[in-house]
Amino acid sequence: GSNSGKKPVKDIVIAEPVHLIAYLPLYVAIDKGYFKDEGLNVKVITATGGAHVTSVVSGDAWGVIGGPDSVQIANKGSKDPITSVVNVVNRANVYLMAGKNLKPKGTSDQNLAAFLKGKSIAAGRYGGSPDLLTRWLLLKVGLNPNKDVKLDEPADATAVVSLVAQGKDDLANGAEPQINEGIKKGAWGEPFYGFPSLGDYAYSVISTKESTIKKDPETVQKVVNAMLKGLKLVNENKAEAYKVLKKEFPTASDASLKASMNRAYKDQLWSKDGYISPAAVAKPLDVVKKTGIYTQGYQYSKLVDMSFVKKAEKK
Amino acid sequence: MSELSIEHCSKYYKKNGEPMCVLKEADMVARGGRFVSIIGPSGCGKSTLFNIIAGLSKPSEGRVRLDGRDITGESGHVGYMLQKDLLLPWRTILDNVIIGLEIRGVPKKKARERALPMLQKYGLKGFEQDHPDALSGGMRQRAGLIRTLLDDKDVILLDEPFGALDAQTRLQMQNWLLQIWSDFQKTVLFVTHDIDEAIYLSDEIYVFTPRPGRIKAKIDVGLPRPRDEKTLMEDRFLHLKRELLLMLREEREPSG
Amino acid sequence: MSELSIEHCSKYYKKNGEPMCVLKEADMVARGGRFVSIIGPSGCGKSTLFNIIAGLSKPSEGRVRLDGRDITGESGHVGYMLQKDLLLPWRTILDNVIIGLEIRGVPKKKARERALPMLQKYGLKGFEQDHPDALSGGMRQRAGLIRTLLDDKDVILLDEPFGALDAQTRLQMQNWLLQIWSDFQKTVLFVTHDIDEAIYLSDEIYVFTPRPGRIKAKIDVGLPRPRDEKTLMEDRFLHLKRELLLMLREEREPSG
Amino acid sequence: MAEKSVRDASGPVIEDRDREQAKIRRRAFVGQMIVGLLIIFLWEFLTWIGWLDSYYWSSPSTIVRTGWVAITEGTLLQDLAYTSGATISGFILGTVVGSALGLSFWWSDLYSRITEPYLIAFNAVPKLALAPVLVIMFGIGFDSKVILAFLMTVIVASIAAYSGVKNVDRDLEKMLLSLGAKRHHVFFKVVIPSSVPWMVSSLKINISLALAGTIVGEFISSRQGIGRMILYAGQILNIDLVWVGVVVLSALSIVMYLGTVWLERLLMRGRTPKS
Amino acid sequence: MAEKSVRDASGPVIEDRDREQAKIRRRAFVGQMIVGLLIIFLWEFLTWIGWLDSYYWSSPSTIVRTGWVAITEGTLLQDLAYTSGATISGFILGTVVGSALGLSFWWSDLYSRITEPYLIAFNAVPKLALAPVLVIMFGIGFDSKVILAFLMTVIVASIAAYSGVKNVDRDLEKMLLSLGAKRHHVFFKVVIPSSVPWMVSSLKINISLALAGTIVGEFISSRQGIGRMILYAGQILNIDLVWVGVVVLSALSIVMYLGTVWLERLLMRGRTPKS
Ligand SMILES: Nc1ncnc2c1ncn2[C@@H]1O[C@H](COP(=O)(O)OP(=O)(O)OP(=O)(O)O)[C@@H](O)[C@H]1O
Ligand SMILES: Nc1ncnc2c1ncn2[C@@H]1O[C@H](COP(=O)(O)OP(=O)(O)OP(=O)(O)O)[C@@H](O)[C@H]1O
Ligand SMILES: [Mg+2]
Ligand SMILES: [Mg+2]
Repeated sequence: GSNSGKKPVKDIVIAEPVHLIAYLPLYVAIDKGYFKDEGLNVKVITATGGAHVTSVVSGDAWGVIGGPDSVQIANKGSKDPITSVVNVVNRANVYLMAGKNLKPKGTSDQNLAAFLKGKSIAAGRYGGSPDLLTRWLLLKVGLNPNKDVKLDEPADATAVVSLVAQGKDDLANGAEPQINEGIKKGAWGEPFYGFPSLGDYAYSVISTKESTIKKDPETVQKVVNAMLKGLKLVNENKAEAYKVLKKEFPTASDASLKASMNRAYKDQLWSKDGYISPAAVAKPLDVVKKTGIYTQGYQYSKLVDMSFVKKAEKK
Repeated sequence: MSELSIEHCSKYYKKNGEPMCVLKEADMVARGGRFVSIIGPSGCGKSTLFNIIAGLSKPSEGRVRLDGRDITGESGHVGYMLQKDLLLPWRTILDNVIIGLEIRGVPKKKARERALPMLQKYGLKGFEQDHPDALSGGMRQRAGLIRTLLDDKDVILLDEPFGALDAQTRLQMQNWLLQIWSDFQKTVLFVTHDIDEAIYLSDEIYVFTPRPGRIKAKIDVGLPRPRDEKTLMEDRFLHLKRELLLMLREEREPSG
Repeated sequence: MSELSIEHCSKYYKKNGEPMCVLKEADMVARGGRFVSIIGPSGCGKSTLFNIIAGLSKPSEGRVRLDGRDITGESGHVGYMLQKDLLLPWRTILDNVIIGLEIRGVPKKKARERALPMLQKYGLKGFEQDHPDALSGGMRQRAGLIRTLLDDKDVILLDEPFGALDAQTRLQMQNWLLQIWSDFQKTVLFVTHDIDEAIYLSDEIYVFTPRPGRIKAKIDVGLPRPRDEKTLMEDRFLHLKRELLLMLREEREPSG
Repeated sequence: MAEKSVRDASGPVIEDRDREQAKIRRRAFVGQMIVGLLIIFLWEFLTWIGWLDSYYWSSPSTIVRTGWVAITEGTLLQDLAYTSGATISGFILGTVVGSALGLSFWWSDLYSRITEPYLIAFNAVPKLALAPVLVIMFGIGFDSKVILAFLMTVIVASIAAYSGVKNVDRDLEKMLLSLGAKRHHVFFKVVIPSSVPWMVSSLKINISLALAGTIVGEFISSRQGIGRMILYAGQILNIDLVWVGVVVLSALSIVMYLGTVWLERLLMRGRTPKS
Repeated sequence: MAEKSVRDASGPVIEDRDREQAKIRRRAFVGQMIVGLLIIFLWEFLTWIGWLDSYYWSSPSTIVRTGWVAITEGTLLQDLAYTSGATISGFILGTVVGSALGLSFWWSDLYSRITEPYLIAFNAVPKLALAPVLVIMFGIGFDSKVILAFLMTVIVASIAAYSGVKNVDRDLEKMLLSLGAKRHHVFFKVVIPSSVPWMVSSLKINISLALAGTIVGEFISSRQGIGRMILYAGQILNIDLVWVGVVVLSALSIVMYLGTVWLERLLMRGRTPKS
């Protein structure tokens, strides 16, 4: 990245739940020096098991990249709630794949219901977004996730592939690179259902504590500025974006990375403007509500603060 | 010239719910500077008595006095060499024998300087830096005895110290012990199984009955000092030996 | 009536890179049914010799023969009671003594039936079901000896079996050992530190020099059998005792 | 002080170790209760006055309430049965196989020296890292949890048994050989029994390792179990429920610990403690 | 066989334990190498002919290739330094504190009995389950990994030391008391040294537990470390890289194991082994 010794540098930690291709705009903003240009030194830590959010609550991390739903759940009863300030992934980045020789008649609710009933599904970890979305879909098509299907919910992404590949499960949900690996392995073909079809969906956003926004709005603005630049580059310069991706995931195969990129662009994975619309927030919160994870309501104005995005656009 | 008196000491244990007497109403006096031996069958409570005197175990009844002072249940007043050699396997012989000095706060270096000549004099020359495992049983016992003597108490309890020594060293050690004893005027209480040894060393001999241990007889040796190997062939010696043998044979009948 | 012969046995260890001799060219014969004692200072290699005879350790040179058959390095041909009591702390006394029978495949129940009277006869009555920890040193040693005797070998090596016994039991055990020995015609090799004991029990006594152990003398006892306590006062006995004492004193000078 | 107790006694004082031991056991039990209640009280109090943030630290009363909901409306009891079943199975399997392995090292110094570092290396590999391979090898059912609990315990048990083997008194071996024993006699009559205290000493460690193994197994993939419940609670940031899981696990491990203490006493029976 | 070696010898056979030990050590080393090579060879061969699915099992050659990429283009070496640093710090801390704790149990039977079950319960709680809570307690930095490695080791070390304490020969204690020793003399001169073999026996178990603790810490939250690398590799389905991590961890644990063997020898120096 570019170096600038002009401004005093502030260290910032952003927690991610996994190291994922979907967070490419964040990695680009770091790699291309967009944060440096703003006088920030950003480090990313990977924190599992809900720790990505708690690390923000406890003050170990400045911000978190993840779903607004998990932020809202964490805010329950908190005196210093977390607020989302910029969008990153604006599609529900989850797909359903079927083992060989299995295919639904169509993607209407009835067809899906008929197809899914009685199947065993290798879902992601229980409570994770892929798993919740799958449960939500089952409810939507009129099935009971606990009775009408058998859900295997391994914590490990690879296990999803192996479960289907070994014929232990009929279906799987997941995202890239699982889809491509599964295809390569012959576990499944192209996904028969993609949740990106739900449209705008605040899947991964960057959030920070309310107190941070009050005390240090400059830094929040700088983060949003840099993230918007990152989003812009990813959306507009595929070649550069791929270079960063390759650098961030040096041991992954080219084929796998390319497949991921192609699917991402095809489904318009990344937010164009960083804006988190009320409709985009409503969907994930509906998912947690329907699945019974979090049934209390939420207030868009409390959960989301778009003032920084708006200010950045004005410039 | 300390005088040790044991007054009416008994010891009971509870075994499988039943009280068991292992030492019964022992009354003994070891007058200052005297050499007193105890002979009795195995399991008659000799070690139990010594543990009581050394303050490591409390008597069920009775008292222990040192120069009139009640020391029942208090340790550290008398030197005590236990029946096992009890050398610390992780220490060299030299460091084993100085442990008593260390406890009294003598600097290690000084303690070593004091112990070294003693080790060398009493047959452990060349083994000072060895660990106990490398020594034969006899040598270990010698080291244990030297450790007790370095502790420098007026009253010394020796629980069969020479039981594991060979005949030569035994005689040598017996003479050496007599030497120490007369030089330093120590009061010695001595447990042994060897009748010869008891007579050869002692002023008085207490004979214990089998369990529960009771004092059966007290014998005054009355052999002139200094004693040497010729003492072993003296009439008085042979007379006492026969007497003790008879006493022990009597003892045997009911138990056999 | 087995005859054991030790031919020119030596044992060297390497200590700190230097070879060290602990037993030098031992030549001994224990003719069938004889009682042979070994007396020697501590560390002179008596236990080493026994280990060699029992086949637990190989001699650096020399051979061991039983009735002419070479048994060097082979175990299980002779009964051996080691210097420590070596009772298994997790077994009761009864189960400890039958271990040799168990190894030979005798059913446990039968073995117990055979051992029980022996335990009861030799002063362990009431302790059959106790664990070794609960016994005094003397009792443990008795159990160890009973274990060896139950093993029923023609040649028995006893490494100071009575060192830890009290005088009464010692005399009792000595007589009992003589009884067994004459009843069963066993060849016995016996290590002791007690001159009285050696003379009282043996047909022959080998005297060892200090380390490196070498045979210094062989003494024929020649006292009539059966022997009893009166033997201890006989002239021949006292004469032999004086002779041995002198021999051991001689030995002492260079080592002291 | 020591003197007094002797003097004041009217009759002879009879030393009774068994009763003293029982007294200490009773006192320890009372002490444990007091410490436990104190912890609970302080926890409740400190979260109540706000010294501890009740958002993270929950509070005993909230935990009990959440736990009650988990029992009545959730599946806490089935989860508990599932986890403890897998733990105990894995523990028994691991201890038995591990002890046998450790004892087998007695037979050959060369064999033990060659094997040991591989066992250690194998043990050190964090099982969670091998999730994909483990799913292939052991599947996702109950068995896979048992196997993980087994894998966690087997090495510790084998090392403990091997330590015991190394500390066998060589003279006991000699004694047996002199009685004409073959090596297998020495092994069964001396090596195994005298290694028992060492093996027993590993039980307490192993029961908690077995529990950890089961939980890891439940993390990798499970439809049931306390581990799965905690993971899920953490995922959805229901920290009260995380605490319920933690408390239940702690209680479970205390119960299992008491079980091993009982087992220890059973196995060490007949060995009078050094007095 | 035993006879022959004696008969054939021309001069007297001088028993030399040190040289025999050295010979066995050399042979064991060769044996370890052979076993290691055999495993690698079989692994490569079986994946090559397809008996093992190379997608899950990778293969030694692929692992080496991927590892090389991870070193040159990734941060494998820094990760390694991070993980081993945290492991060793936690191991040392845990062993020292744990041993001190276990030894302190000597002072009071009541205190030890009250404390022990709480320690065990605390130890049994699987740390990964506590991820959200642990972040609050220990943060996300290097310290938190050290603390987890510490928590994994401290209980095992304390139990080992406590086992040692319980096995101290009471007669040695008596002997010292008879020399006028106070309890602290007994503690420092008898209890500690005679517990050393027990404490040492826990080192090998503890080093792998410390490693596991660090890895768990890295799973929970990390920027660096082998654990994080494995987690990340699993998430992007790069199973080859998972294997690189596993192999590196195994190698690390073998190296650390050898380190503890060396440490063990150092601590046991002067204690002649039972002969
Ligand atoms: N803690 C205890 N509980 C119950 N009984 C005990 C305890 N300690 C010792 N005894 C018993 O007390 C008796 C006397 O033991 P002690 O060691 O004093 O005998 P001793 O005369 O020294 O024997 P020896 O000459 O063999 O050493 C023994 O029968 C022993 O079993
Ligand atoms: N493995 C060994 N390595 C080196 N030296 C040894 C070894 N075993 C024994 N020795 C030495 O051999 C010598 C003889 O030992 P041994 O036990 O045979 O003596 P002993 O005559 O039985 O003595 P005691 O009468 O005291 O039992 C001792 O000095 C001892 O240090
Ligand atoms: Mg005694
Ligand atoms: Mg010997």
